[in-house]
Amino acid sequence: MRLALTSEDARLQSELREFFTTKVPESIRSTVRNGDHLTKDQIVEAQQILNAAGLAVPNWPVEWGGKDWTPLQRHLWHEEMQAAGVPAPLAFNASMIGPVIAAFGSQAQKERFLPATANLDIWWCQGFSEPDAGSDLASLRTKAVRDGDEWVVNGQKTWTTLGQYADWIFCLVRTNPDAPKKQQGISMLLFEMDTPGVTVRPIKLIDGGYEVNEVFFEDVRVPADQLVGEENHGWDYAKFLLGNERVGVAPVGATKLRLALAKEHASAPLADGSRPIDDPVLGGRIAALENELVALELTALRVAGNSKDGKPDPVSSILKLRGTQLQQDVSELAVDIAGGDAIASGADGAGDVPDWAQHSVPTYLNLRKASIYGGSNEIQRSIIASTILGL
Amino acid sequence: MRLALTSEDARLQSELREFFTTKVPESIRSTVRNGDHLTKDQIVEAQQILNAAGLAVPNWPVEWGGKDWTPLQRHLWHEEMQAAGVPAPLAFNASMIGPVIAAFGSQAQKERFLPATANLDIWWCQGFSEPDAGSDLASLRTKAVRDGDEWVVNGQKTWTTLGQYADWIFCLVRTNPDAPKKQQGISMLLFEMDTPGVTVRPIKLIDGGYEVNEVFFEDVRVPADQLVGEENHGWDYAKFLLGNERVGVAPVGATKLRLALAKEHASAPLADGSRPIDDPVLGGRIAALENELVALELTALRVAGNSKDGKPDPVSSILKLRGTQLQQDVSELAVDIAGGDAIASGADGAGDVPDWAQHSVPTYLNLRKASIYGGSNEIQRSIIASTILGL
Amino acid sequence: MDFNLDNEQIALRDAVRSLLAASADGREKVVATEPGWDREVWGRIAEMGLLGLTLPEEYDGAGAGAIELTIVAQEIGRVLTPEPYLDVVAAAELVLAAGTDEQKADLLPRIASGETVAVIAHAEPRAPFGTTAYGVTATEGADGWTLSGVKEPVRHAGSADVLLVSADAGDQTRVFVVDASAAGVARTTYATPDEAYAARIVLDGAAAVPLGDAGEEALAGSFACSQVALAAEALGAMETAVGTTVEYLKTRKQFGVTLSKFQALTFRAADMYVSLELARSMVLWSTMSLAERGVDPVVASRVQAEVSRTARHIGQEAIQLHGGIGMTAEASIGHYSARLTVLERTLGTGAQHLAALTASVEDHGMVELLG
Amino acid sequence: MDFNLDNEQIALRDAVRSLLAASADGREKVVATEPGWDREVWGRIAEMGLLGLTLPEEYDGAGAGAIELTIVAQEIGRVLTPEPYLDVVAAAELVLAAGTDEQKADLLPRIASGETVAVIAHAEPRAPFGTTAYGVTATEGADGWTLSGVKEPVRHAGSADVLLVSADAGDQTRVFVVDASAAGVARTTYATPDEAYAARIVLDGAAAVPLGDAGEEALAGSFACSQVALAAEALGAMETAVGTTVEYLKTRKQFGVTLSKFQALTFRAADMYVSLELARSMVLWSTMSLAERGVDPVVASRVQAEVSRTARHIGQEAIQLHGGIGMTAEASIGHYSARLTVLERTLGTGAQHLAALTASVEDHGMVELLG
Repeated sequence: MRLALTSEDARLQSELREFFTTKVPESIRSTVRNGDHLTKDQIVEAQQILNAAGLAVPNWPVEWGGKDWTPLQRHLWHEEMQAAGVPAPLAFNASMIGPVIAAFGSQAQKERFLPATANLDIWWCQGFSEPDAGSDLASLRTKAVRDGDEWVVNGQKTWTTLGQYADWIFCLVRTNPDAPKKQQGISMLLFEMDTPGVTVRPIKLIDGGYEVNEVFFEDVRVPADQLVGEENHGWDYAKFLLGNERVGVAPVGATKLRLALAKEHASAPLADGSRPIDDPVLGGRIAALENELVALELTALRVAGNSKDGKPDPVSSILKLRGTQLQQDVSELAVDIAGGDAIASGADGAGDVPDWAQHSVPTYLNLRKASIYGGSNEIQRSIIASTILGL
Repeated sequence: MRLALTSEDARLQSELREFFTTKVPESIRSTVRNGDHLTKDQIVEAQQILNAAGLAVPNWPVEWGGKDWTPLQRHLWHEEMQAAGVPAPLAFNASMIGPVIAAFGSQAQKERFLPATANLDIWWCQGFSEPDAGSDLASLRTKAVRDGDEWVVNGQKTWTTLGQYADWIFCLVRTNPDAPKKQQGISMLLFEMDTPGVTVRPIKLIDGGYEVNEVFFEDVRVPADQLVGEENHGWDYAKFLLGNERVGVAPVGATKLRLALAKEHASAPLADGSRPIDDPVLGGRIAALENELVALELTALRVAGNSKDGKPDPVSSILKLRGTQLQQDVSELAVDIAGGDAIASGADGAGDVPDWAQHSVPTYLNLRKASIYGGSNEIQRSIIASTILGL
Repeated sequence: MDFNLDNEQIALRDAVRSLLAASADGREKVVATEPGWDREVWGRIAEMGLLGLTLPEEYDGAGAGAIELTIVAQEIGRVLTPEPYLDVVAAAELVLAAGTDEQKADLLPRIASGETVAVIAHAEPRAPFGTTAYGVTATEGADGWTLSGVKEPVRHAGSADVLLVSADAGDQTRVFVVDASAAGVARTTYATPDEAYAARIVLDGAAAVPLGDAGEEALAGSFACSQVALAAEALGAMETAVGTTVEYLKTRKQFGVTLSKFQALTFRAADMYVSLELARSMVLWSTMSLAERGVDPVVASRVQAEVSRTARHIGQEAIQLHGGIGMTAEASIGHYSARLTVLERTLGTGAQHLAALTASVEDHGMVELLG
Repeated sequence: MDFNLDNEQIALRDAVRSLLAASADGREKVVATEPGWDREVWGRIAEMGLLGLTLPEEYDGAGAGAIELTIVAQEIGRVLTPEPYLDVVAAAELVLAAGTDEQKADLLPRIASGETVAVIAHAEPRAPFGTTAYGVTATEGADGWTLSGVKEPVRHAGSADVLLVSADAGDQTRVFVVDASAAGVARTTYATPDEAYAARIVLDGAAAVPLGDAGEEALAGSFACSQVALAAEALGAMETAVGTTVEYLKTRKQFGVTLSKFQALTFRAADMYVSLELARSMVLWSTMSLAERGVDPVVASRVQAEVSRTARHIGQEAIQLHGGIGMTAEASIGHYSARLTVLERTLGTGAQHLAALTASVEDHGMVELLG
C-alpha cells in the first residue's frame, strides 16, 4: 500500500495541470465552469488542442496515438482535465468507436478512421438504443440486409446523443433475424450521417435543450467494407465498447469542480450580507457531499488499478451508480443555493441573477439523465447483485 | 372540511387527558417515559384501571364494553393515552382476539372469554407465525386432528410476543391439509398455555431482552368447543384480526412522546455547558421528524374517518410503513443525542449516565423489529403497489 | 374534524376541472411564446368567478375562503394550467388586506373581472427569502413617491398591468402600486424552467403610490396564504405525476414484460404514493387551519417543508421510473418535475422553511394538531 | 499510489485471521460473563506479537505501522473478536507518544507481553466528545497528584490493570497513570450493547502520576489514530454483515422461492455493497495517510464520517433483509449491527465528525487526495 504518487506520476500530474490550465482557451474553460452549453466548435477546438499534444486518446494503442499509461496515469489525466474545466474528448470517438476499430477493425478501417477520429475531424454518434427497447439493448430491431456489396439498413434508433452534430454513426443492426438468441445475429456498421435515407430528428428535453435525437433509416445503403469485424458479432463489440472505458465512468473530477464552484457561490454574500454557506445545515450538506466524493474518487482509483483485460469490471457499476447520484446531488445543491434566483433560467446571461444560478435548474433537470442513460442505475444494481454478489 | 373538534369531541379529549394523567399511577407512566421495560404486573394494573373506567376496549361492541365511538374519538383515546405514557391495552386481547370472538365466537365463548379478556384476567398470545414461513403466514404447518371431542395439535409457532406471560393462545392450525389452496383448511383454536404438551422457549433478542418465544405443541389436546367460528375458516378470522385495528397501526402518539422526550434530553446542558439542540443540524433533524410526524398523524386522522366495514383499508399500509420508519428514526435520534453515553446500556439505572441514554441503544436495536413484525415494510409496499396502485 | 369536501366544494372542483381540462390541450402552443398564457382562457376563469373567488362581494368577489382557493390551486396543479391565477389572487389579497378603501374599490373589481393583471414584485437577485426589500429604494418627493432599483425574477411581471412593488422606504419596507407601463419601468421578459415567463424589472424613478400601509407584516401574511395555495398546486401536480408514472409502469414493456413486474420499481412507486398521501394530509390541514384560524406562518412553513420534500422525491422518481422517455419534452412527466422544482422554491425553499421550524422547535413539547 | 497489501502484510492478515478464527467459536460463552474476553486468547494474541505490533523493538515491539494495525483491526471486526485489542494498543501508543522514558520502559514491555492491560479512561457522563476533561479533577499535593471525580462509560476498564485517566489539572487537561487497583479507585462494571463490558470509575483521591506531558494534544493524536483503526474494525464487521446477508438471501425461502428472487431485496443488497466498497476505499486511504503522513484529524474525521454513515446503512439493512431471524441473538447478524452501532459512536459520532469537516469546508477548493 502506498499513498504518495511516484515522482514520475507526480511530474505527469503537474505537467497535465499546467497544460490543461494554460493551453486550453479560458473562454472554453469558463463556459464549462459556468455550466453553459459548449458549442460544437468549442468541443472540436478543445479536442484538437489535446490531440496536437498527444492527449486526446491516451487509452488507444500507442501506434494510433495512445500513451500506454497505467490506469492511475489515465485517472490523473481525466481528473486534471475535468478539474480544469476542459471538456473531455468526445466519448463517442475517444472512448467508444476508436478502441473498437483499433481492436476489431481491418487495417484499412484503422487507417481510414482512427486519425480522423482522434482529431475529431469525424464526429461520431452511437446508434444503439431503439424505441421500445430501453435498457433491453439486445432487443434491437433495426435490420440490415445484404445486397451485393452493400448492406441496406432500415429501422430507427433513438437517444442518439449529439447526433445532430455527427458526421458518422456506429450502428448496431440485426443481420440475422433467425439467430437463436437475441444477442446473436447483430452486426456493427459504420456509415455517414448524410447517406441518403438517414433522417435525424432532435428530441427536445425537459431542460429545453436538444442533445439526443431520433435517427431514422430508410433503405440506407452502406458499403460492405464498413462493417466492423465479423458479421453477426456486433454484440461482442458493443459489450467491449460499453465496458471498455472504466476510467471516467464516474464523473468525479467534473463533479468535484461543480461542488467547488457551488461552495464558491455559497460563500458570496447575499443582499442582506449573510452567506448561504454559514448556514450549518447547508454547510453540512456540502461537507457530506465532499466527503462522499472523496470516497468515490478513491474507489475509482482503486478500481483503475484492477484488471486490464478490457472486460467490464463489475465494480465499475459502483462508480456509475454512485457517481451519477453524487452528480445529481451536487446539481440539486446548486439549485438550493440559488434559492429564488433559480427560476431565472431563460435570462441568457443577462440581468442581475448570476449565470450559475440561471443555469442551475436546467442543469439539475438535464442531469436526471445521468442515472438513466448509459445503463440506468437499476441496470447497475442488477449487475452488482448478479455479477458481484451472485444474487 | 373542518379542523376544529366538535365541542363533544373536545370535551372527550380533555376528559381522557385528565383521566390518563391522573388515574394511571405515575410509576407506570414514568417507566414508559424512561423507555424502561414494563413488568407484567404494571401492564395488567394499567389495563384494569382503564377497564374499570370503561376505557380498555372502546372498539368492541357496546354490549361487551365497547364505546360506539367515531374513528376520530378512538383516535383521540389512543393518542391521549400514548402521549400520557399510559401503556395501551394489550393488543392481543383488546385489538386482536377480543374483536374476533365478539364477531365470530359462540355466545358461550363470548361470555366465557370477553370480560376476562377486557380485564386482562386472561393474557392472550398469538399463535400465527411459524419458522420457515416468515411473511408467508398462510404456509403454516402446525396441524390439528380431530379426535372425538378434542383437537390434537402438533407443530410449532414462533415470534410469539410475550408468550412467556400468556395464559391462553389463539392459534392458527391446519385442519384440512388437502384443501386446494393453502389459505383454506386453516382453523383458529383457543387453548391454555399450561395445557400438557405446550412448551415455551423464550428467544433472546439483539437488545438482550426477551419478548418473543418459540411455542412447541406435542399432542396438545384442545376441547372442540374452543374452536372459533367454523372449521377451516380460520384464515378469514386471521385476516379480520390483522385488518381490524387501523387506529393505532401507526404508533403516532408514542413516537410523539419519544420525540418530545428526546428534545428535552437534547436541551439539557452537557458538561461544557453546551446543549445538543443548539446544533442546527441536530435541531433541523428534530424539526424535520416533528413535521413528518405531523403529516403522519394527520394521515392517520384522515384514514380513521374512512370505511368502517372492518376490512383492512390498504391505506393503513401507509401508516404502518411510515409510522415504523419514524419510530425507528426517533430511536436513532435518541442514540445520537446520547453520544458516547449510549454505550452504558447495562448500567441498570445506576451510575451517572442518564437513564434515557442507557436505554437508547437497546431501544434502537429492539425497534428494528418495527419494520419486520406484523407485516414487514416490504409486505406493506407490496400491498400499496398491488391493492392501491394496481401494479 | 373532517377532511372531506362538502357538496358545493365538490361542485366547484368539478367545474374548475372541466374548465381547465378544456384548455389543457392547447397548453403546449400557449406556453411556447410570451406571455405563456391565454387571455381567452383567462376570460373564462374570470367568468366562472374564480379571480374574485376569495374577494368580498362588494368588490365583485364570491366571498369564498381558503378551502375553495386550494381546490382551484390543486386543479391547476393537476393539469399545469399556465395562467397566472395564484399570482394574481395573491396580489388581490394583498390589496384587500392592506390597501386603502379607494385602492380596493379601484383595483379589486378590475382584477376580479380579468381586466387587470396585477402581481406582487418582491423577488430580488441574490436576496434571501423574507419580507425585506433591499434592491429597490423608495423616495418621497414633492410629486409623491418614486422607485429605483431592480426586481428579478418576477413571475408573470411581463404580462402584468399593475405591479405591487416592495421597496426600501428608508426606515422600513413598504409596498407600492406601480403602473407597469409607466415611465421609468423597464421589463425584460424571459422563460422560467417550468415554461412560464418571468421578468427583470428595472425601476428608474418610476412613479409609485403606497399600497395603504402595507409593509413587511402584510407581506408576511400574503406569503403565508400563498404558501398554502402553492402547496395545494404542488399536490395537484404530484397527484398527476404519481398517476402518470403508475400508468407507465403498467403499460411500458422492457425485457418482454411490463415494468410493473419489476418489484424494485413497484416498491418505489409505493414510496411515491406514501409521500403523496402524507403531503395531501398536510395540504388539507393547512387549508383548514387557514380557513378557520387565519394566517399562521408556522403552519405555512410546515406544509411547505413537507411539500418541498415530497415534491423533490416524486419529481425525481417520476422521471427515473419513466427512464429515457421521462427526459423528453414530448412526455408530460418532465414538465411536472420542472413545475415541482420551481414550486418547491417559490416563496422560500424547503430548507428555509425547515430552518424556520427549527427556530421554533423548543416552543412546544409535542405538536398539538387538535383541540 | 497502491491499494494492495504486500506479501508480508498478506501473511500477517492470514495469520491473524486463523488465530482469531480459532477463538471465534468460543465467543458466545466468553462474552456471557465478565470480563467478556479470554485471557488465554489474549496470551495468543500477545505471543503473535500483535500487542506490541506498532511499538518500537526496544520496548519488545515489532516496529510495524498503521497498515499492519488496521489489518489486525479489520480481522477483529470480521469475527467480532471480544478481546480489548484496540483499546490496549491505543493506551500503549499514548504512552509511547507522551510518556517519559521511564514510563515507556516500565509500561510498554508489560503491555506488549500481555501481562498488563492498560486502557485510556477519558469518557465522562454527559461530556461532549473532545479532548477536554471536565468531571475528574487533578490536584497536586505534597505526596504528588490525586484524582477525584467520575469516568464513565469506560470500555474494558473493569478488567484493566492500568488506567490512563484524563483530568482537569486546573489550567489544562492532563493525562495521568493510575493503578486500577489502588485505593480511591472504585469500578462498577456493566454490559454494553455489543456484548462487552464497560465501567463507571469513581475516583476519590486516587494517587496518580502524570503521563509525561500528555495533555489535549496527545489525546487528539491518540484519538485520530484510533479513529482510523476503529474504522478498519468497522470495515471488517461490515464485510461480514454484507456477506452474511447475501448468503441469507440466497438460501432463505419465502413464498416458495429464495429471497434472491425478490428484486427489491437484491437491489438493496447491491446498495449495501456499494456502501461497503466506498467505506473500504476511505479506510485504506486513511490508513495510508496515517502511515505516510502521520496524524491528521481531518483525515480521521473523513473516514469516521464515511464509516458512520455506511455502518448505519449496512447495520440497519442487514437486519431488515434477514427479517425476524435478524432480531434474534441466536443469529450472528444482530451482533454485527450492535457492534457497528457502538463503533459509529466511539470517539465521536458521525455527526460530530461531519461538523468538524463542515468547519473546515472553506479551507480548500477541491479536496486533493493525490500529489
